[in-house]
Order: sequence, then structure tokens, then C-alpha cells
Amino acid sequence: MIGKTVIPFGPQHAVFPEPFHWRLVMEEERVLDAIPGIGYMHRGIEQLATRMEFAKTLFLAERVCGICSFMHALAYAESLEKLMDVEVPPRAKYLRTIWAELARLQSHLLWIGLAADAFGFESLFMQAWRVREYVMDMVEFTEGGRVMTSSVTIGGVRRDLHEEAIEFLLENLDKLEVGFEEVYQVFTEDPLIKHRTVGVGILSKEDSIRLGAVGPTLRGSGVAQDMRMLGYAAYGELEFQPVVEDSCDSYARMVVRLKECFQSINLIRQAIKKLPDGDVLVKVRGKPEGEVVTRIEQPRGELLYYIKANGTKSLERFRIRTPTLSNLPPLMHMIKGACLADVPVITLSIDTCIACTER
Amino acid sequence: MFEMLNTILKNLFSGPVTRPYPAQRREPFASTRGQIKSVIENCIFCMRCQAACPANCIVVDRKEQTWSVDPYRCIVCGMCVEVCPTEAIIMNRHYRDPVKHREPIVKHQEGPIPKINPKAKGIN
Amino acid sequence: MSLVALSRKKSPWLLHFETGGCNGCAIEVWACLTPVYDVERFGMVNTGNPKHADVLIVTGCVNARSGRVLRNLYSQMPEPKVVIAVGVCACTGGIFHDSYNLAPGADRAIPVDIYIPNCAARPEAIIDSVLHAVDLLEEKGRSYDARRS
Amino acid sequence: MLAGVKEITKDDLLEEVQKLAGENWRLISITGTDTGSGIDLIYHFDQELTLLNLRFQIDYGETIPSITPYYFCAFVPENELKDFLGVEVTNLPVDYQHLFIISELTPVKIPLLRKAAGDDAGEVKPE
Repeated sequence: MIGKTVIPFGPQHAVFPEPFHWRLVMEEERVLDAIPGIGYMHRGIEQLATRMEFAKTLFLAERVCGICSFMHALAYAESLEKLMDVEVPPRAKYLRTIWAELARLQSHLLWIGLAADAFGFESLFMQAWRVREYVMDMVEFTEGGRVMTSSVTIGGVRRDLHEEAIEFLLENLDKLEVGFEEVYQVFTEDPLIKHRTVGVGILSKEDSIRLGAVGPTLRGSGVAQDMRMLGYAAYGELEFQPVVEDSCDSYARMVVRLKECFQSINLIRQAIKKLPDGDVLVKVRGKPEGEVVTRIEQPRGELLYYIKANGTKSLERFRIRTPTLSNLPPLMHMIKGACLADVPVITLSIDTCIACTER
Repeated sequence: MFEMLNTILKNLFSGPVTRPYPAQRREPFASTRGQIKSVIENCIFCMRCQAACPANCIVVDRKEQTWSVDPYRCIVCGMCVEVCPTEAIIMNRHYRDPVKHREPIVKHQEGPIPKINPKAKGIN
Repeated sequence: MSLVALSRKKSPWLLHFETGGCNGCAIEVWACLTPVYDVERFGMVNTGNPKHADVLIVTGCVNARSGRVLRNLYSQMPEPKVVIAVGVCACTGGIFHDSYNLAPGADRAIPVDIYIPNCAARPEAIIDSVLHAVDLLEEKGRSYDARRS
Repeated sequence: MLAGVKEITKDDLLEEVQKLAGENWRLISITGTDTGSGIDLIYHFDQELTLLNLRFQIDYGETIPSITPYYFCAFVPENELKDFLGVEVTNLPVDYQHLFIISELTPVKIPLLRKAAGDDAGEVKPE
């Protein structure tokens, strides 16, 4: 006769790259209840921002997360531009789009590698990271840094794409597409991966809305919601449709991310074709005043920035709601009733980013 | 069952993708941000870099004519390079080497502060 | 050179710990383990067990909670051991040095042997420092063996 | 400046939220701001890319009812409010006792209150 057992899972676990803790209430092999525990990486960015000058806070926002650093800088710049009534030059908007899609590509490829590692598929992990290096090369060539790009600024972007860089981008995109095609085929056809993901971690369409899921987790449950449809940067002028899957399980979320990689490659090509000429930076004067909410589609989902400024050199309130924070309640729901062996796969299926979550 | 096998075999015969790093160094890309370098002869001690640094790692002393940076706090954002009116700070493409003891870099300028006409660059 | 010293030199095992911070340096450490940079060429294996490890790679800024875990990991590692602080956050706290929840630098928690600057540290710099760590390990191993005998 | 704001009072909160839950709005987050005279709370909702913000003010130390009966996911931002601004929330199903993101070793207990941002925020030595 086995009663209920409480198992601590994490914070150091081979599958999670970051400290993340689960308190699992188990009955034999089934999870009855799961309580997440975070707080190992808290840096106090929200408070730090209220003590810093608003122009420097851009670099702080960029360092909320190393994987999607560009997206945070973009969200911050877009919010302050709204507050200060700055119109960004069209070329800068297109460049932001290109770089945002590169950031999405590298983040998704990173996740694909980690997911393969969680299934115990070492060679696929290596292959995904090998393909990812093409993206890292593109990022470094065009933006000057591999991880921290510092290429966005309030009023535009800090560097321009010249002819040579565009050629480099197009050339590497072709190589990337060929390499990624192979990874995609393995992921969609391999029966072992299907065995680990199909029917695991079900989140129905109603639950996903009620529990506030965002990003690929929401789209994997059949809801076509993508913040890029709001048309920030140059997304309003490019053609794309949100990737939606209806099977509501871990497999659907995985396929959404895989297909989004192709979508990103396509969007970069479109943006390069339409890239207008002109300046990339306008001068910004004055200090921000007022309040604004900005929503941006990060690789992991919807990112919300709430900024309140009062005309002084630092912000009054800087609130970041990152996608993983929103995806925690759906994750708790998915884990209930799962087997212990599926807990790592389900946890990874929402693409947790603890650095974002704890700020 | 063996979808990965094709890729593995292809990788096996296509030669290594690994960059043989210490033996063969790849030239960094032209736009790479590696480390900041001070050209102290050009410095007019205007303090703009100190004001622009988000990590507060640059300290400029006008009286002593010293310019110092803590490279172990510098986040290589390039703001100081952008605001410098006299090109006294430049961005080098090569990354800074790992060290066993971390010490700030202090540069001292000899003689009077140069009268360089600040070029119309950066913020006024 | 004894067999133990030789094996330390030829196959040092790495333990990576992310103390908090932005993850940027952590993904560069993983990038080092994957095909394009591949530190396994030097006989290095990434292990999850501190009792197997010779080199501790610390990324990110140390706060009170992770400092406790970090000290715990460090004390479990066998002598001789080398600690590498990767990135400006682990060196001095970087842009977060003013925050209320952080200690400025991993060396406030454990002794650090090698510092890698830059934000984020480049994979090449990580490979360099790991190679330095091997030499340092050899040096430390010699004095450790002398003390023991 | 902020689009789609609906000013409400604390007593109307549960009623308004119930209405929104019936219309299938998705809760995005809850933002609290220390305005100097009290705490300003904004509940962000979304439906088909439209943003709706419910807004009301409370005094320091005042308790608010939890909206978890309608939106279970609200426990995450409500625990954040407890952590960062010291707002007490009643009837929380998952209560971290002020230790959701802030750990027991953090020296500044309620960091986003204005009085905390001043003097005692400084260098921390682990233990």
C-alpha cells in the first residue's frame, strides 16, 4: 500500500539548463499535484530600472534574458518610442524585423537541441546546434555580437546592413534551410520522438485560454494568436500567418516551433527583398512621460512591457511580464496526471526560460 | 526508424565542421565588438563616456588626467565609443583574454590636455 | 609524471553551474560543447556530478540563494580544483552590480582562479580559459601531491 | 495614453472579472505601481489582440480579493504583488508566503515600495 509521496524535482537536474524546482505530489507513478518553485536567479531588474537613466535601461532590458535579448531591447525601444512620439525610419523597422527573426531562429534551434537531449537523442542535439551556428554567424556578422547584440536603440538601430552583409545573410539562409530540413524530417518522422511526445501533456483549447497560455503553447492548442499580427516593427507589411496545430499535446507545440523556423527564414527573405533605403536612426530629445503597454511576440510567446514615466531621467515603473511566467499555470495543469518520466519532456515543451521569469 | 542515420553518414563523410580553434584562429568579423581601447593622447577629459556607460565602469579624473576602466565590469555595448567626440576610445575586434587576477586599466596622460576640436559626432 | 597527474592533464572534467543572470554565457558554454567549438577534443567531459569534476565553470551573477548552492558544489569537488568565472556578471556583477539581490562577483562566495571578461563571453575565450585551467590544474596537483606525501 | 482603460473600484473587481471570464477574455497580467500615495493596480486582459485594462487604486496595507476563482492563472501575478509590493491577497489557492521570486535570503523584503529603493538597497554578501 503506497500513499502519497512528495518528490522534490530539481533545482539541479540534468535536463534543465537552469535552476527550476518542482514539488511533485505523487501516487505511485502518477503526478497528483505539482507546485513550481523559482527564485534562484532573481536580479531585481524592475527595481534597478527605477534607479537608472532611461537610455541606459535599454541595456538592462537587453540583459533580462540572454536567449531573447534582442526581443527585450526591441520591446523597450518600441515602448519608449510610443511614449516620446518618435517615428522610426522605415529601414530601421525592416532591420529590426530581420534581427528579431534571427533571434527567434536561434532560440528555436536552441530549444530543439535541448528537447532532443531530453529525449536522449544526443546526435540530434548536436545536429541542431551545428545548424544553429549558421544563425549565430549571421547575428555576429550583422550585429557585432553573438549573444548580446546591442543593435537596437531608442529611435532606430545602431548599425546598418551593407551589400556584403545582405549577401552573407542570403548565402547563410540557404545553408541553414538545407541543414534545418534534415533536422525537421527527423523530428516529424522519427517514431521514438513521437512515442515521447504524442498525447503527452494535453492542454485543450478552452484550458489554454482560461489558464492564460501564450506563444507556441497557445498556438499548439489551436488558437491562432500571434502578437506579430499587431504589426509592430515591419510585420504589418510582410505576409505571414500564425502557425497553428490542433492536437493540443507536446508534439503540437514542437511542430509549431519547427514550422516557425521555416516561417522566420521566409520572413527574413521577404524583409531583405523589401528593404527600403534611407536613414536608420532619428535623434531623440527630451524625457519620456506617460504610461504605455507594449506587447511583442518573443520566441516563447507574448511579452508584456508596462512602462510608466514621469518626465524625470529614470522611469517610475518598469514592469516585465515574460512568457514563461504566463505559461506556468498551464504547465501545472499539464503535469497533473502525467507519469514521472514525462515530467522533464512536458516541462521543456513550454520552453521554460527561468532567467526571463525571475528578472 | 533510422531517419537520423542518413544525416549521420553524411556528416561522417563530409569532413569536420569543428573550428580547430587554438591551432587555427578565425579572423573576427569586421563589425564584431571585442573590447574597448583607449587612445589616451586624444582624450580631452570631457567625461561623456563616464556619463554614458550603463555599467558605470569608466572613471575619468580631469585633475589627475587619468582615464580608467574596469574591464571586468564592461559590457561591451559600445556607448562610450559612440559618444566620444575625439576618437579617444576605439572598439577593437579581438576579445579580451582571460586572466588570473583582475585589475582595472588606468591610463595617465602626460602634458597639457590637448585642444582637439570635437568633431560633430554623437550627441551634441 | 604519475598516472594520476597525466590523467588530470589529459582529461579534466567540467562542471557547469548557472548561478543566475541572463543565461547568455551559459548558452555560450553549451556552444563550446557542441560540434562547432567542441571542447571534447581536449578530453573534457561535461559532468553533472560535482564529485567527478575538476573544473567548475560559473556563469552569471551570484545571489544569496545560488551562492549557497555554489559553495555547496565547490566543497564537494575533490582537490585539486579550478574555478572559472565566465562573463562580467560572474566577475564583478556587470550591469547588475548595483542590484539589491546580488553579490558583486563569484569570488565573494568561492575562490576564483580564472576570470573571463566580456558580455557575453565568447566561446573562443572559454576554450582559452579551459586550456589555462588545465595548466593550473597540473600546477595545483603538484603542490597537492607534495603536501600529501 | 494607455488604451482601453476601464476605471473600476475594488468592490466591483470580482463582478467585472466574472463578466470578462464569461466572455472568454484571457488574463495577461496584473501590474502594481507604488504611486507615493497608494498602490495603483492594473489588470490586463486580451481578446483577439484587443487590450483591456481594469484599473483601481488601493491604500498601503489594504487587502484585495483574489480573482483565482475565475482565472486560476492569476495566482502567479498575485504572488508577485505580494512579493514586490506587499499587497495582501485573500483566498490564494497557491500561496508562497512572500517567497515566490524573492528568497528568504534577499535583504530587501519589499523591493518595489518606494521607501525600499532608497537607503537599504546596497551591496549584498552571500551570507
